[in-house]
Amino acid sequence: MLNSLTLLMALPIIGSIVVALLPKTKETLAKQVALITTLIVAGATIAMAVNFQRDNVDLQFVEKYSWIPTFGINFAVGIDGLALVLILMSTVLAPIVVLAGWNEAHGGRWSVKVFYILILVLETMMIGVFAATDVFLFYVIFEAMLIPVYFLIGGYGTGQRSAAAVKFLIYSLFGGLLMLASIIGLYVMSGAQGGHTFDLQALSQLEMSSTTQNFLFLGFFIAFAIKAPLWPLHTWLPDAADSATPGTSVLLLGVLDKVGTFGMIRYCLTLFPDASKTFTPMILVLSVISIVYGAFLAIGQRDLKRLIAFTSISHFGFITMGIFAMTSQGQSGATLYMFNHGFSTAALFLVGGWMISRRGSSTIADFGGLQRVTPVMAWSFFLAGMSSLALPGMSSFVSEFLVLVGTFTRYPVHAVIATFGIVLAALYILIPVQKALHGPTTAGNENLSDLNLREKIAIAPVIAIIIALGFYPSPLLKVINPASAHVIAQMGFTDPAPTNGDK
Amino acid sequence: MDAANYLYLSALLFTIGAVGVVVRRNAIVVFMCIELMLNAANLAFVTFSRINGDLNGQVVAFFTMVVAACEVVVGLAIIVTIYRSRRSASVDDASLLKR
Amino acid sequence: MVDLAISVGTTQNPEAILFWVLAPLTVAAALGMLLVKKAVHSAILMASVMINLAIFYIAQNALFLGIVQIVVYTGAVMMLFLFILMLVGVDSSDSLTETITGLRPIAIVASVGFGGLLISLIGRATLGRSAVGLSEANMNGNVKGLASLLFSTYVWPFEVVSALLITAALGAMVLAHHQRIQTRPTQREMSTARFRGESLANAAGLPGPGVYARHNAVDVPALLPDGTPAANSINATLKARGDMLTSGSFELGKVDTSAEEEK
Amino acid sequence: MTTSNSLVYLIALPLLGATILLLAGRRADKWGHILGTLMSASSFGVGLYQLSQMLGRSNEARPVTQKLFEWISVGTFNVDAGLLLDQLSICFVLLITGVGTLIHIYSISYMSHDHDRRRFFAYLNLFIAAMLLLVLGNSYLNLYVGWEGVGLASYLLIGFWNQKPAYATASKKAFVMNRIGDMGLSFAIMIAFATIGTVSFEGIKEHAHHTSTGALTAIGIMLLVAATGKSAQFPLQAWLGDAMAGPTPVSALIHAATMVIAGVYLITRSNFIFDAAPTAQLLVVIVGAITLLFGALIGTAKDDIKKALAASTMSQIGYMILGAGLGPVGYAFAIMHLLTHGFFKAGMFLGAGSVMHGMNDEVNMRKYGALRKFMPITFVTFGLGYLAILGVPPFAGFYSKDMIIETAFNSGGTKGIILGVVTLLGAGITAFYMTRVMILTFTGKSRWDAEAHPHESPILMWLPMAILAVGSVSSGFLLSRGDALVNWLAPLFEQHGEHEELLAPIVVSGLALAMVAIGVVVAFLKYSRQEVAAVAPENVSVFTKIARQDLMQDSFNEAVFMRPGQLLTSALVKTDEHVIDGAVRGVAQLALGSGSVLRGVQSGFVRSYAALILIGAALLIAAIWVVI
Repeated sequence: MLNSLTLLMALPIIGSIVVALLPKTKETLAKQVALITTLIVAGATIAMAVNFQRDNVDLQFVEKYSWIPTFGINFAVGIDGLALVLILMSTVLAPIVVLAGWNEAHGGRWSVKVFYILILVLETMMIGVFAATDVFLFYVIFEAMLIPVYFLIGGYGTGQRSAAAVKFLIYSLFGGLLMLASIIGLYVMSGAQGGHTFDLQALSQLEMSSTTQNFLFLGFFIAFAIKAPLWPLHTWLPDAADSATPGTSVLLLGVLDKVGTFGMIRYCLTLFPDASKTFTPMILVLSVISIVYGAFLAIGQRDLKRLIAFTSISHFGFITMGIFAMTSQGQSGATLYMFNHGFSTAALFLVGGWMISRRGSSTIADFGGLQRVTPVMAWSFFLAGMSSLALPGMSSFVSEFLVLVGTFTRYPVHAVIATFGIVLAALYILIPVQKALHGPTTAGNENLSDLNLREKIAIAPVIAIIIALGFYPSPLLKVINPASAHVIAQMGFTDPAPTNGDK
Repeated sequence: MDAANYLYLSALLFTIGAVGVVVRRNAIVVFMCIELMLNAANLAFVTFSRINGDLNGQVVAFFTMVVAACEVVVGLAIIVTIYRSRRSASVDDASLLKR
Repeated sequence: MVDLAISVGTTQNPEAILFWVLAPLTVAAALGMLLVKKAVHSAILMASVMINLAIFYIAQNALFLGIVQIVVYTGAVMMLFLFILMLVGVDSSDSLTETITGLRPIAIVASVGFGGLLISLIGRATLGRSAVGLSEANMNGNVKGLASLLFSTYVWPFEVVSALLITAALGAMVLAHHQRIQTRPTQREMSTARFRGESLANAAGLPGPGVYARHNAVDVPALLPDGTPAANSINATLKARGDMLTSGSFELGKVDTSAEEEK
Repeated sequence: MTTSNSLVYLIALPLLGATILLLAGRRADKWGHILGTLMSASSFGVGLYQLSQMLGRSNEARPVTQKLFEWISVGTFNVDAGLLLDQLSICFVLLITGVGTLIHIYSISYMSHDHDRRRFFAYLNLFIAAMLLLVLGNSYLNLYVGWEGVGLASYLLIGFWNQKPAYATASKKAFVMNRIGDMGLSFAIMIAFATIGTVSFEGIKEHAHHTSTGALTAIGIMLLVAATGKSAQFPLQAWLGDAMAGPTPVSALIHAATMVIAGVYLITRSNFIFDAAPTAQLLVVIVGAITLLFGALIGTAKDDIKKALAASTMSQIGYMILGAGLGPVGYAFAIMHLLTHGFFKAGMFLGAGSVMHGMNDEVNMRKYGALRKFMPITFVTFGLGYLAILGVPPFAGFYSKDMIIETAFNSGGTKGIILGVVTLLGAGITAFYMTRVMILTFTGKSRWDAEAHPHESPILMWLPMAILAVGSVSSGFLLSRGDALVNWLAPLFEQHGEHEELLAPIVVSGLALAMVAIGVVVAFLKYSRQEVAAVAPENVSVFTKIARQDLMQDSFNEAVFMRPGQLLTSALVKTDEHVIDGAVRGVAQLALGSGSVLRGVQSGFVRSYAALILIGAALLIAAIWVVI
């Protein structure tokens, strides 16, 4: 779409306006408009990705419009490999979510079209949050994203949806508040050093005392750690995922939470290299705890949605560990992990959601023997699970292994403990697989219907991407590598050389 | 003698007025205490004006007096109105702020 | 023109004497205002504080303000206070017992802290330069000096304040204006109401004050046939003000006969 | 080093078969098994072609490589999707595709009554592809893909009849225990990258000389952990017995002939690491020695024919691992035993399958007996395998196992004597339990259930058995003739000086045969001269009971790992709910609570507000007082 990020962001908004203008009764039309819009956006993003110069570490497709001149705030966007990959993931996931959750909006608090308006508005923000190069713009979108998600959970979810939505909102707002304080701090600092600005590039040149840096860093980091979510700031996630519709969960865990890890690279590392180094030991420990803890908690869950949510906490532990390992393998692995996690969690949540809506229960023990009744659905779930446990040949293996190898070269102990997570991963995936898919077909499951054509079309690309990238991740890695190498270089790190066992 | 003595006096009067506002229940007395506080402030203004050799302080004191007069007029009118409906001028009876 | 202010910075003896005489009086009057029971007394003490302040103003080369203080404050504002007191002043005796638990100790601690800190703050403050005095600013006379400021630099606030004053006056009138929502009951209606009432006890009218009592002052309740005081014989305003005498000495049967025996 | 473009077909053909069969679904039910078999057979064909090509080249030019594409490349971490076919892997390729194809053929008939036969063939093809990737990968990471791929295929095949909860559990157990081993492989790769900077076989081999022994030992130990998982070696052996839940062809192919020997492949492939890390090598030997006795002991007590064979597999792999741990002299013998074992054990498993086929899927040997007359072909093929595993000359096992025993004796010092004794003892126990299997199954009186109608299996089943039996008879002789295999593999391994011989080969053979004879005689006395109870007697010695319990391996795992793990999990779930989320909710409660406390301040009385203002002013002044 003419390679303009602004236009890309505008497309879903236009779609949402069209949906808003439709009469309330034309529900199917609203869904179709949403689907077509998201497909166009996905196509436009892919076109942009093709035009992206992958060896260029500078921001590309840069656009800058003055927004609030008094405070030096610009509407400034631009992407590097990291942002491109995440935008690509978001916009490809969006049509899949719309298609997969075709009937999700029924039974919500508001009409069907409101659901799709919220989804489309959210898509705009998903693009914007990754593309923003103005810290203030980023903050605004970062916080504004909460609003559609709040309504999506609170309005269309199940169970204790209001409570979960409020918990999610307040938790996130708390983090956002800390970040706002840091942003204002940065703004004030920039004023003292040659002109007030919110420009990311300019802010990264600021000179700060280590104390200042540490405090400002923490403001950003805590916000991102809540978003990511990192132990022990994770407890909003299971509740939110439990209450949200599967599609919302995909966007929540697949995309929104990535803002946290994305922010750690883009803001924490870039703006506060020294503070990042100071806090690295602590963050790595938290990451390792997240990995092991999330896995144990997943094993202990009886509810399918909560289980998936906890697996994500474990996976986010890997991502954070990769980011702060400060090696190119860790960094690239973490970025690739973000992309892969989006798809593997999407597959888990979507198939899990279909299972739950068919069975009318999300308790794992209520299922049984689905492999004989609904083979396609069972296989989809199984493959999604294999991707989640990072089976080689699945895309998540490449990223997980890169993270582990990258971490090992600098922090062997952390990597070793994290590797135990792969055994736990086998358990947390195979236990629900055994209970739900294997064994005799239990009462209540005999007449479940297998996936229909729409659902097959929705899940097929996800699984295809997972497997294809497992064997051939190079296209993505080639985009990611220059960006992560740039970050590592900016931080002043070089990959540890082989030691020949001298240590 | 130091001009600062006036400031001490002003502080003392201001404090006494503040205590009166809190402690007394009769709305009219409370008002008088507020007036006392304003007057204490005025004394400080006048003293500063003298210390600085600048009449601006006196101008402010003058405006304070005007505003205080306005305040007294409106305040007393309110007291009369309240009294008329509640037959009482005790500030404690007017705890409607709570409900 | 009375030239009480003598010099700059350190006031010389006459002003010191003035200060040390009047300042304790001022503080005493302020404290008295705080402590006395009757609102009227408070008002009188307040007026004396204000007059003292006026003298201080004048002593500090603020002649105009001193005069205005006397005219506007002591004259107008305090008269207004007294007027309202007379108008409303039924409740003017303010019992000094505290009704809100714990408020008084809190107020005292807070005010002692506030005052102490404020005074010590003033004590610690330094100007960084010596005091100037107003002799130069008052060269053309205090009133002229003030006027030139008021009508040049402060002309806009001055106008705004005047608008405020008018608004306040109008507001006071609006607030104090009592709009009758029923027609005033006629004597006939009142009489009918008295006889149609639930009880005929007061059909013949309320007893007047002092009837059968030992004293016929307006604040002495009438005595009922059994010798108990009739509270409803006293004007409601006096009653509300607490000016009703309840002393048993006026009751029947408890007459102090010592005087008669002397006769 | 030669490059080739055709290596990929080895893997691609079966992978294509698996993909087609899985995606086509029920539409492929009619022809799925044929396609699967064809794909496996054509892969075997490609393997033979590669062998013929290889034979035509000189030693140095024999290894063939093919770079498919750049797989992962980040910084200095560069891994290509590359294949390597050398003298070692060709052995495995031919074993996998050859035995694999035979088992495909066998399965056509064996699984003909299962209406999921197509899916079974899809899994088999998937396994063949993954196993070939395992042996063809040119780096540890490529190997890792195949390594976990065969784990997945094994999981799917063990749980093929997963409607039975026990089978589903068995498959999960196998996968999880394998993952523990896989973790070892991950560690090995990580250490290799951190210390040597590459993960390809070639690269590590090149740099192994100037890498510290400590690092190499660490890598070696981690590789050993991986091998113990995949090859069911002590202490990760517990899954193999349960894995017999899978259909018998699976047990023959995956859990006897191919997948479980991946550990031996890994250690042999990593010879350059183990040669430089004596400690790791010693551990390999110890693991092998423990397992060979462990498996043999379990084998003596099992009444389930498949579990008895599984225990035997465990024990035989113990021999191979031990052989591989003995260094350059042992590698070739380990591989030789691996190949011969592939023939005779697969043949015996297929024989067991044939027996089960004829006996209504009965697996309890106490309910067999006298089947010799009813299943002559099965009896003969099984019997040939039996003679091979016993090491009776000139059957295959004689050449391979005796070599390992001999090498063990000659490995020097006390170690040599201990190992030699252990291997000899193992040979004796093997003879005992295998004789027991033979006697219980084929001789004596019939102890069948009423509805059993034993009959010989159809040709599609006995033909593969017959071919494998030929292999059991001849493979040892062929491979050791003129040290054919040793010389074939020699270019891959660094040769060291000859050890002095402790015992002459003839002595070793004599001792081994003596042990075997003792074992056979004991078994004969115990089971042939006495009546065998159709129900396993309960009044047996403690040792038998423990052996029946797989030497308490499951109880141990349960007590040491599973229970504490479950306790930890439930404790963490509670912690999360009450402590961490409790803290979050506590903050919320605190906000609410402090709100309701502070609401009391809003009394509505003007004077209390005034008092608050006064307090505030006092605090403000105090603040100024402090600051100035």
